[in-house]
Amino acid sequence: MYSEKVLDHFTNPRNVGEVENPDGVGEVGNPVCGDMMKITIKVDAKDLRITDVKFKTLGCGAAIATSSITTEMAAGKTLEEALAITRQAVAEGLDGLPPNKLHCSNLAADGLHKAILDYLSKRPEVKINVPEAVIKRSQESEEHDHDHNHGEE
Amino acid sequence: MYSEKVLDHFTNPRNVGEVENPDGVGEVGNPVCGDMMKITIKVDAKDLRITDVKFKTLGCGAAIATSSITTEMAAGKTLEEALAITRQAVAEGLDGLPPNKLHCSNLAADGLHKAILDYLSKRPEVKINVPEAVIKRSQESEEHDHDHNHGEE
Amino acid sequence: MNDGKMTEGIIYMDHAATAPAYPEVTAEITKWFSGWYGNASSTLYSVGRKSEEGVARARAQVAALLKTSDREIFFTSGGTESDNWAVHGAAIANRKKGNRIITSAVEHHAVLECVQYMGRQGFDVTVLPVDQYGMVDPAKVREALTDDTILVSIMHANNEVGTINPIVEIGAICAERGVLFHTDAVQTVGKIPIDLSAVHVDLLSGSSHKFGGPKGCGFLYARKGAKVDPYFHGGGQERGKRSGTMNVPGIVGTGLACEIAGSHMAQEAARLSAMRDELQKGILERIPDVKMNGHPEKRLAGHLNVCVEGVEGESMVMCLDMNRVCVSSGSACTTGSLEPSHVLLAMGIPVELSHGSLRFTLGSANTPEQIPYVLDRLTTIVGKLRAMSPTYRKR
Amino acid sequence: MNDGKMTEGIIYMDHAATAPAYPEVTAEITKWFSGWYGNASSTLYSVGRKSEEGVARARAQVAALLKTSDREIFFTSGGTESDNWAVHGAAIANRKKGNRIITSAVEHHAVLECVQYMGRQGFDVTVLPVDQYGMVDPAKVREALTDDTILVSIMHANNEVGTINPIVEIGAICAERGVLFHTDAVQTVGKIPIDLSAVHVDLLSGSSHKFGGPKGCGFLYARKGAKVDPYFHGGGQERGKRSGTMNVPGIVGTGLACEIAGSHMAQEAARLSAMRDELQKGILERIPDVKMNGHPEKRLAGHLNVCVEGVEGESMVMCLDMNRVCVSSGSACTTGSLEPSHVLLAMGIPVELSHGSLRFTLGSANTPEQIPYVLDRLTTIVGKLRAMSPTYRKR
Ligand SMILES: Cc1ncc(COP(=O)(O)O)c(C=O)c1O
Ligand SMILES: Cc1ncc(COP(=O)(O)O)c(C=O)c1O
Repeated sequence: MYSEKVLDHFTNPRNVGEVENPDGVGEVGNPVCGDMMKITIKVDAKDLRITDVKFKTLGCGAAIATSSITTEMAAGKTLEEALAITRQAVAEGLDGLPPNKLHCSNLAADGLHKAILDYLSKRPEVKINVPEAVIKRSQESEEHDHDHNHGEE
Repeated sequence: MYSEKVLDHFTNPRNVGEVENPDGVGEVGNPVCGDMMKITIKVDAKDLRITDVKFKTLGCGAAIATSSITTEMAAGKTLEEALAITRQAVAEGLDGLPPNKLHCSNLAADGLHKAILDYLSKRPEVKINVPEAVIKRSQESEEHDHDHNHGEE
Repeated sequence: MNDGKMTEGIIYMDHAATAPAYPEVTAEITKWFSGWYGNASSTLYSVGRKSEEGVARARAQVAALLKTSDREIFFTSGGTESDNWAVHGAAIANRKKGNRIITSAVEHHAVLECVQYMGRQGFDVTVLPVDQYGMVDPAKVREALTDDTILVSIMHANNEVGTINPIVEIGAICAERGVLFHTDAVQTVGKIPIDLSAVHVDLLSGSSHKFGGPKGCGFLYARKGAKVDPYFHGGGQERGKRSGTMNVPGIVGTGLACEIAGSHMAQEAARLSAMRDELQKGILERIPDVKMNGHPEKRLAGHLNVCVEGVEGESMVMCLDMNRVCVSSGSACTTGSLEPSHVLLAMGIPVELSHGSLRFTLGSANTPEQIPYVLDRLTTIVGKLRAMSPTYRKR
Repeated sequence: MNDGKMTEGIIYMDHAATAPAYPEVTAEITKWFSGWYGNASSTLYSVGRKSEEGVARARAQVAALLKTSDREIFFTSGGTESDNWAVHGAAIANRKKGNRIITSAVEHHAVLECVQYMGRQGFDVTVLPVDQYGMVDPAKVREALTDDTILVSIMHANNEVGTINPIVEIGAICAERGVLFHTDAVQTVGKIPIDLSAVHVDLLSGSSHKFGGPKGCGFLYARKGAKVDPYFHGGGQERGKRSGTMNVPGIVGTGLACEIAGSHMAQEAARLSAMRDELQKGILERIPDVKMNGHPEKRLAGHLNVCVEGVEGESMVMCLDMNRVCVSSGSACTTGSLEPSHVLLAMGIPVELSHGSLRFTLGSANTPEQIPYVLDRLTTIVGKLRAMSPTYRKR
């Protein structure tokens, strides 16, 4: 059911762990739902670029693989570029996900975005363009703790 | 589904045909039901014994086999003895019949009994003991043309 | 490998009852019982993925034969389940829309009995008549369609006489009225072309053992969007539509049988109809007072159904069996039934005559050399039984 | 012959999902597809009689295993059909008598979903709770029985945790009240003794592929006199109770599997529980924060279900698969479901913990040498995944 790419990232996840003294932390998901993710980032304050990014994830194969590839995609990117990483981009980076696992690609991107928003909240002087969708989803996830779609296809 | 005995009588039916100048004729069944039987007998007027008996049958394997064994059982018997041939006796003589074919053993015995009743109706001076059941069934069969039980088990 | 050896010397002419699996199918199936035994739903581990792959390939093979998408094929345990699912599932799911089910008088019992069962649950049932060949007239379907009709179930070809119904026309009429159309194609899958991209059918039943696949497997085609309740509730297999651990060996065998049947369909039909025509000609020439049943042209290639006057069907079948020839009388589904064939009666054949019906259905086990022998035996047998019959008089 | 060769090197510990057929069963089945291919209902000719004989022998073998009469065994396409038949057939047939169906919270979906479907058709449903081990309390059945109850469906042993229910007591209570009792014995047939002459059960479901028989076959035991509608309507096979051309290969294989399973039941149970106990002991000793699920004693010999704190089940299953070990997490029926196991939740296990469930079900494919390897791999895997987990902290 999973692509080779998913299995590769699942077996050899990149960037596992926590960045020391992180500049931004994003936690999404909920153990009650079986998926939880914590993304920590280090940001170069000058060119607003992600210099280090790590994840810790409790979850299924897709959750781990999407976490891994998301950190890989984010590393070295500017914050604006990282905010533009979409769930589609994550899923495509893994050569697709099974329909009932698509929510996992949300989770990972959301975690990354939350870490960036966390960084921004501590540095109000930084003005960058945050997509509407990212703000909206981050608010929703605060309300609901998570925004999984439990329905199967 | 059929016993060896049934198959034997079906393959090599005894006493097929019609007795010439029969003393009694019994016709039972109905082509609409797929089963029809004509039994003809020759009776020794002195000792009231069946000296010849033949059948013609349109019907399934069981109908043919029961016709055959019934004539075999009747041959040489006195009329009273022949009237005592029951459906059970016919079925037992064939080592049993499938449940949904039991009606066929009625048919053959009924045909024989009808031929005997036919003989008796032409010779009112002959007084023998005719079982109630035989009379009753013969009346019924006149009414209904036949008394098949179409229900399967 | 087991091929025809076990039945050597036997002439089997009852392929519409069941047919031998293609030897290639048996060889393939055999691998999936003790070898690749995984549960096709257990895709998280190797053994399960192997089974899932087998099922996926089979689904594509079935879909290819029927010219449809594999997402519209749902595997079942056979024709009876497919028919029951279609009728029951469509009736219950559309109950709010209406209450009437239309079917024909010559359907297989798997449709007819199920429709009647739904009738006892409160649905209204219309049973359409057929013509003398056993064919349903599309105009009759149009007339019968009421506003509260929710399902029309008309078989593709009849199992007893082989007559092929005009399902293109019937499908178009149903589509016009927005009524679900189910067709029981158990006798036609793998035998005549079915192009689901061209004919409007919502539900179609197939049964693998009728076309060289294994017993115990079949499928229901359900057009995307067709509103039908599941029939088996449970683990949610087949995308929630048909629960139950998938019969991987049966499914794999079904797929392969579709592929094989599809690869030689036209040739096989030509081969069978040549033999069948010879048998038909021979019987009509050599045995007097025989009536041929079914449509003269719009009929399955292997089907020959006749009524032999003055003889009862079972006794002919038994005599043929003693000569190592296997055929059936009327519908072979239930043995020993005294009921005359509902199909022949619906075609207007008198009851007396219907009792003398004999069905030859040719298929993969037959060769042209068998025909003269069968003709010969049958002629002798009919002669013998007629001599024993109190009703038959040569004219 | 295909035996384990195809899965060489693989350690399969998911026998409750499906089990390999006994090699003898595969060898036997193989004869009945292209070889003895007759329709078991076509008893008027040789090829059909051969099939009928095979079916009759199989029926006797199943009946012997369950200590009942062969006239009470009806072959189906598997456990799901048997469960659906029992629930639907009993509900519809007894509708005039009452409207309530009682079941338990830990039933397989084949019962639970079907009962809920009947609920949507207007029946009243009572779902009984279970204790911490997943067991149904007979006293709760007694309390729940209302005058309008027509069916009680309580499984014999649970597929996820292996807990065995007190069906003798439950059966007696139902008998007292004259209410039909169905038990889903899919996990117990061939594994623990079932004596239908001693326990009061009206309906019992079995599925062949769970005990060394083929996929795509199963049976329903229906006690003589139990009022149940047929589920498949059609040709009237199985004495009118279950229509559809009989799956002769599957049925023959089912009979043989019953015989083989019955012949070594006690030894096999002892062999499996020894391995299982070692696995259990090893896990609890070597991996901290693990909870064992299911009844400590009243449990199937091959079942071991654990919850591993701080790890999600699927990721463990996938890691084990990469080490060529096949197990499942929760119920293996539907893959990729995000729903936590309804069984574990009903047992009172917190949702978070339930996500980390792992089920090992040992069977014919296992040998004692496999246990240390599996323990070793699992310990490493849990360590690695916990290191990756944002929630797990070693205490
Ligand atoms: C036309 C038709 N429909 C349905 C069926 C039922 O299929 P099965 O017996 O494989 O369940 C049959 C054959 O028995 C058939 O010929
Ligand atoms: C307890 C139980 N009941 C019913 C079933 C359904 O059986 P099948 O999948 O063979 O239809 C299963 C297995 O899937 C089961 O474990």
